[in-house]
Amino acid sequence: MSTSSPIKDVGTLRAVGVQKTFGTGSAANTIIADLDLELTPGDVTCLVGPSGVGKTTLLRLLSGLIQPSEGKVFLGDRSITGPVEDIAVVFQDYRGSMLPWMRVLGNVEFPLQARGVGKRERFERARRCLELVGLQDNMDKFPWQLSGGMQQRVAIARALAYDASILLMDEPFGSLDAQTRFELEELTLRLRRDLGITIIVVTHDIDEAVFLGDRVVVFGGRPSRIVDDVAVNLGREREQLATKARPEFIELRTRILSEIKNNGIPTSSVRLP
Amino acid sequence: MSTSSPIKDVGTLRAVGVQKTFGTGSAANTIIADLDLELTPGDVTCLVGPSGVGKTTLLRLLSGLIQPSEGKVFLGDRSITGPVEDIAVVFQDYRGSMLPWMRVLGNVEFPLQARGVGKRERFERARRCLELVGLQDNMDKFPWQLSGGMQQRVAIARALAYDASILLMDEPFGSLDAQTRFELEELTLRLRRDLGITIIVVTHDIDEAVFLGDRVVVFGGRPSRIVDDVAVNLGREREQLATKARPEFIELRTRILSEIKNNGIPTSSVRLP
Amino acid sequence: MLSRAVRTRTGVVVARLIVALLAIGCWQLAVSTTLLPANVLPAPFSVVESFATQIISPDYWKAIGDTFAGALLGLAFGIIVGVPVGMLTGRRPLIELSTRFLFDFGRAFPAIALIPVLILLLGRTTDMKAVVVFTAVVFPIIVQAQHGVRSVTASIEETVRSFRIPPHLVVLKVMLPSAAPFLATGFRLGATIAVLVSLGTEVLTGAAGVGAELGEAQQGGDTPLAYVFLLTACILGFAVSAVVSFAQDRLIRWQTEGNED
Amino acid sequence: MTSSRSGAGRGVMKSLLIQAWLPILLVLLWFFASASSTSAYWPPLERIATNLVDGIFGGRLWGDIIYSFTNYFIGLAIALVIGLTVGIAVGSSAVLRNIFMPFLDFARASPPVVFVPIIILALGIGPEPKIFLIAFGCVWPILLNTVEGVRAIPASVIETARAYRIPVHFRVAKVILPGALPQIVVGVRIAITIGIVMLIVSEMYGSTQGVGFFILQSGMSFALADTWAGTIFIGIVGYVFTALFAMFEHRILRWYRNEAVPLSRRRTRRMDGLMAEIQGEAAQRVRNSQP
Amino acid sequence: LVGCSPDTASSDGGAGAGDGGAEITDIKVGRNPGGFEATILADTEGFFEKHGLKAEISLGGDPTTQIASLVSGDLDIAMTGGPDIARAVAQGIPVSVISGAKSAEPDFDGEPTDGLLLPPGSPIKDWSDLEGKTVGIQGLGSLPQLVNNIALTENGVDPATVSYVNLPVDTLMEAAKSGTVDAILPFSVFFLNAVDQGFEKMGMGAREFLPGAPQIVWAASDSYIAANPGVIEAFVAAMDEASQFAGENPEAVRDVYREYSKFPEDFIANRMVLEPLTVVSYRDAWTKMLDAQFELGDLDHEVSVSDVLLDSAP
Ligand SMILES: Nc1ncnc2c1ncn2[C@@H]1O[C@H](COP(=O)(O)OP(=O)(O)OP(=O)(O)O)[C@@H](O)[C@H]1O
Ligand SMILES: Nc1ncnc2c1ncn2[C@@H]1O[C@H](COP(=O)(O)OP(=O)(O)OP(=O)(O)O)[C@@H](O)[C@H]1O
Ligand SMILES: [Mg+2]
Ligand SMILES: [Mg+2]
Repeated sequence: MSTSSPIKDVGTLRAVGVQKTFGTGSAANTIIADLDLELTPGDVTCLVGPSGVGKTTLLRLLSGLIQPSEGKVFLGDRSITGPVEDIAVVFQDYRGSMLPWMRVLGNVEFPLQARGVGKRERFERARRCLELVGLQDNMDKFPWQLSGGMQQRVAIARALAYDASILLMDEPFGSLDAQTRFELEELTLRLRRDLGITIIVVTHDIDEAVFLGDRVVVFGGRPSRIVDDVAVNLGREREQLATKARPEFIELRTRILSEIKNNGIPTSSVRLP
Repeated sequence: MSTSSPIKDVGTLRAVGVQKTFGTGSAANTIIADLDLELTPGDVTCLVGPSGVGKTTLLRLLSGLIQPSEGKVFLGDRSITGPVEDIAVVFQDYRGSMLPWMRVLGNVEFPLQARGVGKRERFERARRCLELVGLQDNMDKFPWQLSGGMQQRVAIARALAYDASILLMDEPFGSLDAQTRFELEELTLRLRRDLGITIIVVTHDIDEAVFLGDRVVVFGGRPSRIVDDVAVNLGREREQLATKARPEFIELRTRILSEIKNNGIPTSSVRLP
Repeated sequence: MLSRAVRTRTGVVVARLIVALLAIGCWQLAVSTTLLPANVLPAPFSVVESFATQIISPDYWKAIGDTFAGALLGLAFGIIVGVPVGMLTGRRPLIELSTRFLFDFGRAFPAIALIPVLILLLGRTTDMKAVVVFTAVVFPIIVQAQHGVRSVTASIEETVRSFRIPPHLVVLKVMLPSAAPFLATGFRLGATIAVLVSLGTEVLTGAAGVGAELGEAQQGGDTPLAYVFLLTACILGFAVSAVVSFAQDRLIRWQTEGNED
Repeated sequence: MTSSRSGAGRGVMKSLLIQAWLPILLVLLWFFASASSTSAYWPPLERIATNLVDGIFGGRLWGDIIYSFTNYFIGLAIALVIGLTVGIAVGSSAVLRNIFMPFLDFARASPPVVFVPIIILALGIGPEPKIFLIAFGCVWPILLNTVEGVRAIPASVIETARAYRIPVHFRVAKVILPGALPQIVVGVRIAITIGIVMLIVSEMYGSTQGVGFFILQSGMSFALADTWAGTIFIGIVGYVFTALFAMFEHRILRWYRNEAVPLSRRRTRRMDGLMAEIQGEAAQRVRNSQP
Repeated sequence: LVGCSPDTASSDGGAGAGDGGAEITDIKVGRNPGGFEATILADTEGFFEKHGLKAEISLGGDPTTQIASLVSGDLDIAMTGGPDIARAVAQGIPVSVISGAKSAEPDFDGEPTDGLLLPPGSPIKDWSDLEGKTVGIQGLGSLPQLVNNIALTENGVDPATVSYVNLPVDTLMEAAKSGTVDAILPFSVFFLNAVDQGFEKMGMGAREFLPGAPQIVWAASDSYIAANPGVIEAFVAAMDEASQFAGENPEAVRDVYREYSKFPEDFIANRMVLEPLTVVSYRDAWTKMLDAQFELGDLDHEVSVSDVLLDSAP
């Protein structure tokens, strides 16, 4: 990709020969088999694939939250055996990942506090990140007082505040309306451009994947593997309307859409109850 | 709308002069003010609006889960003061609404069991509904063993199995990939067409709203009110590609999109942390 | 809105009064019908009378002070020791397994049966009471703390790990709040157990305090006075437990998310 | 988790060793420290052990044990029923909680020893007053934990049950009870041992038999080796009961630990027996607590 | 392991006793809830002071805790019961009786205040009717129980056929009335109350079956006795004088009870039986008691009077 901007390079995040199996014995269920993936620093990589294919599992593997059954995950030449400081995660289960006993501000500040950032600075940073997601007026509410989309944005703000070099986001905009979503997509692109952060976004929205990604990785199969790995040559500067109207965009979109074959819900053939 | 198909008519669901305020005294926060809404039986009504505007709150009011601070909700001429049998709900917080101590099958069967449906029949019905959402192979897993999208589909299956005349769905397809989403959109249309169920869908996807809805209600403002109420004249029979290509579709889509103005996240003006 | 809140609050007070009056009514009824003889259950009024004479006596307050001293000292140590030990053993399976026998054994070990031995060790002092109280309250608190720290949900656990929150903050900001409902229950149980055990020890050993007074009143056949001390004990236990409840409601405000009926 | 048989066997051994080293060490320390003791209050451990073994295997104590523990289990069962019923009612209704919680706290604070006269007059000197006292002692931890457990059920779960109009008995059985179970078991765990202590207290008056009576009687006779033997026996029983309950708890709270056993394997699993449970739990905890 | 005597301020002052000694020795004395009038009077009337003692008198617990307090050094001298201390000595607890405090005086002709009572209308007419019956008592293994067993034996009833249940004092009477127990063995205020309520006496209690029985005794730990022979001597002398003073001044005794007990005023003024107190021990009664204890299995080996009672005790 173009590299005119700064890149926060902490090494390349790589999965090498990774396999993940849940359960043992007869209950064993291999979700991911023999996966190799290398994430170019400074790029936005989008991960798409049918529901239940193992995207979240892959993200948890990459972040060191779970260990592969076989193979290894590397960051640079360190083998990752647990969460590392350079990676921030936005969880798909954003609700569950809120600490219900802390207010919004507390939730965003918490990882900073853990890192020893001073009181003033962490407040400043948390406030700025909440502003970025449009929640500056809700800092002293409790999570359960927020709507779903607001909670999701708190989770994004928390990850932003953590100031990591690599950002793993699991369906981060799923509960947001079109407008807010656009804003946050722009924000994502700004993060890459201005801060040189390496970003991975799991998304179901193919438009979003192509719009955001420097590269779109299509996941599929059972156990899952990389079905396609599409480079998105739309340049670094993108714009909601113009970019999405470009023929390359439409072409990529169609290509990826045709590749996401889930296990086929034979909905139309099942009698309604 | 066209009325060639059967309609399960249990009366019209109406909100009359509804206002909802959370908190008291200085912490009072009026979310919805002076709302009147009447849902045509047998129609699919889509509810769109920016994040945090009060869509979920409205759904909870309509289902009788919470009571309006002022005004009333009626089903036919009954005033609703608590959940009624004719309404099934798919919650936005689908994860939290799973009973973690029950397997998938148990979760779907549970409302039926509570209703006194016999063992065989409720198993049959639950199985069929799980099949409709493509989860027939995951019936004896626990909720936490499922991916986000799978859990969301369990929540849909549970609502379907409940066999209600009115279905309230809060962002029901938010965590699903495009393909699965299409299938379930089709399913929704089938439910309306074949069973005559009245359906309300909260969604952030304007395409989806226009594609599914006989009518799209646009929510906005603070406290929120109905900004627009759009009749969708695309007929009852719709098709993913053909319908979405029709000029009326594009027109409606653009109109609604321009109406959803959230409170404006000034993302681009905020300095990155 | 406001008026409704007031109405419900006064409603609650009225309902409580009614329940209290009903209870006292049943008591009076049991006495009037001589269902229970007066030297076993005195009339409420005679107890109140006796209460009035006691409440102005400094000895009464000293007895309360003595009982409290033993109870609170034991409870304080029980909390100081029980919470960290419970949290540690709740999270560290090796330590938990190693100490399991000791704790389960200790919990069932009836210290009260070995009071002579304890007297031998510590004399009939406040310390002895505190030790007996400690052995009675520390294990429930440990068990509550153990289960409390295990109540952190998987999602939060994962969040905390991914943000590499250091242990001291995890303990303070995650485990303690998450365990709070469990801990608060432990403290409330502990608070009343503490007063009961302190009192029971006094009854059994004659160590100064409400229990000794109560034993003496019973020996002397002054049943109303015995009931005064009995009620005093109830009030003491209730007071300690109410303080804990109050603190619980104050500190665990987020719990108001709770299921409003 | 280990998959092979021998692996599991090794795990069990390891778990037992971990559980045993500290008690063994303490027993040895006690044994040697007390070996030459001449104090009647601190009899040598050897003598205590002899008395204990004689009492149990000599059959001397069997009648007492059966009497006491019959009372104990009946009392515990009553406490369970009352604690759960009242706890669920009070826990799920803010109104009931507001009105009755102070009274429950007050009743909880009343010293049962002082009520003994009334209890004896009302219930006589048979097993009934003992059962009453045991139930009275056990009910509070169960009740309080049930109340708090019910209150801690996520609002989203309760809302779901309401939306689907789950009738009350179903809601209690399938939503509230399982939801509050993680905290209820804590209450039961505490009640199990409080009950044992109450068993002793209950036999202070109006008794002619029972383990508690034996312990008190021996204390009064200054036969402190017997007193020690009795209390140690009680302690061991407390451990055994708690361990048995832990197995049960482990089973019913599987969902809570996010640990699933496939339906088909449930039955065979039962036959792996006690050791496997202990080992499984240990392994699970190790796994859960990975830093 | 034994003999740990924390803060025994007096352990060094043993020699300083005796009449009018310049040195005052502090002693910690544990009393019972009843029968303590001489102890208080010894303090208030200056008998302790006269013998060089300064007593800190506190109310103790049951005999078992009293004895433990002696061993621990928590108390220097304490009241306890005859049978209790005999059991303690038999089990090797290093305590001894230094003096009597109250015995079942054979010559006293006032109303007895202990013994077996039958509820009004009881079908029990004779000792032999007691076979298989349940008797409510106040403290297992206490003197009344022993006396009653002696009575049963003397009347040809096997004591093993009678079961004794420990009951809280204030329920004894009601328990008998309601039939929960068939007879009761109260003493002091509860005995007299029951008599006033129409309960029937059977026998005359200790006075009849174990005349001179040591109802309350003074005990101390062997180590204290060995270290403070003078204190013991002074204490016994002071108590002797105080007991005589009590016998001669019934109003002073009543005042003591008014101040130091929780007995109702009416009882103290009109009903209380002022039994004579004496430091003298009846050694033949002791012998009979110890023999009976051994025969009834209360002691697991034979104990002689000199094992329990100091030879120097009056
Ligand atoms: N802890 C677990 N135990 C057993 N199976 C699991 C566990 N976690 C996930 N799975 C299984 O792994 C598969 C992949 O799950 P994952 O959450 O990675 O899917 P996903 O691609 O993120 O799907 P979605 O888009 O729906 O979120 C699913 O079939 C799920 O059932
Ligand atoms: N229990 C509550 N207490 C206080 N405020 C609440 C509560 N529930 C919701 N709110 C507030 O009400 C507003 C609307 O919330 P609601 O969940 O209805 O939004 P929504 O339209 O569903 O948004 P989203 O699309 O993000 O889910 C929010 O601003 C939220 O902060
Ligand atoms: Mg996922
Ligand atoms: Mg919502």
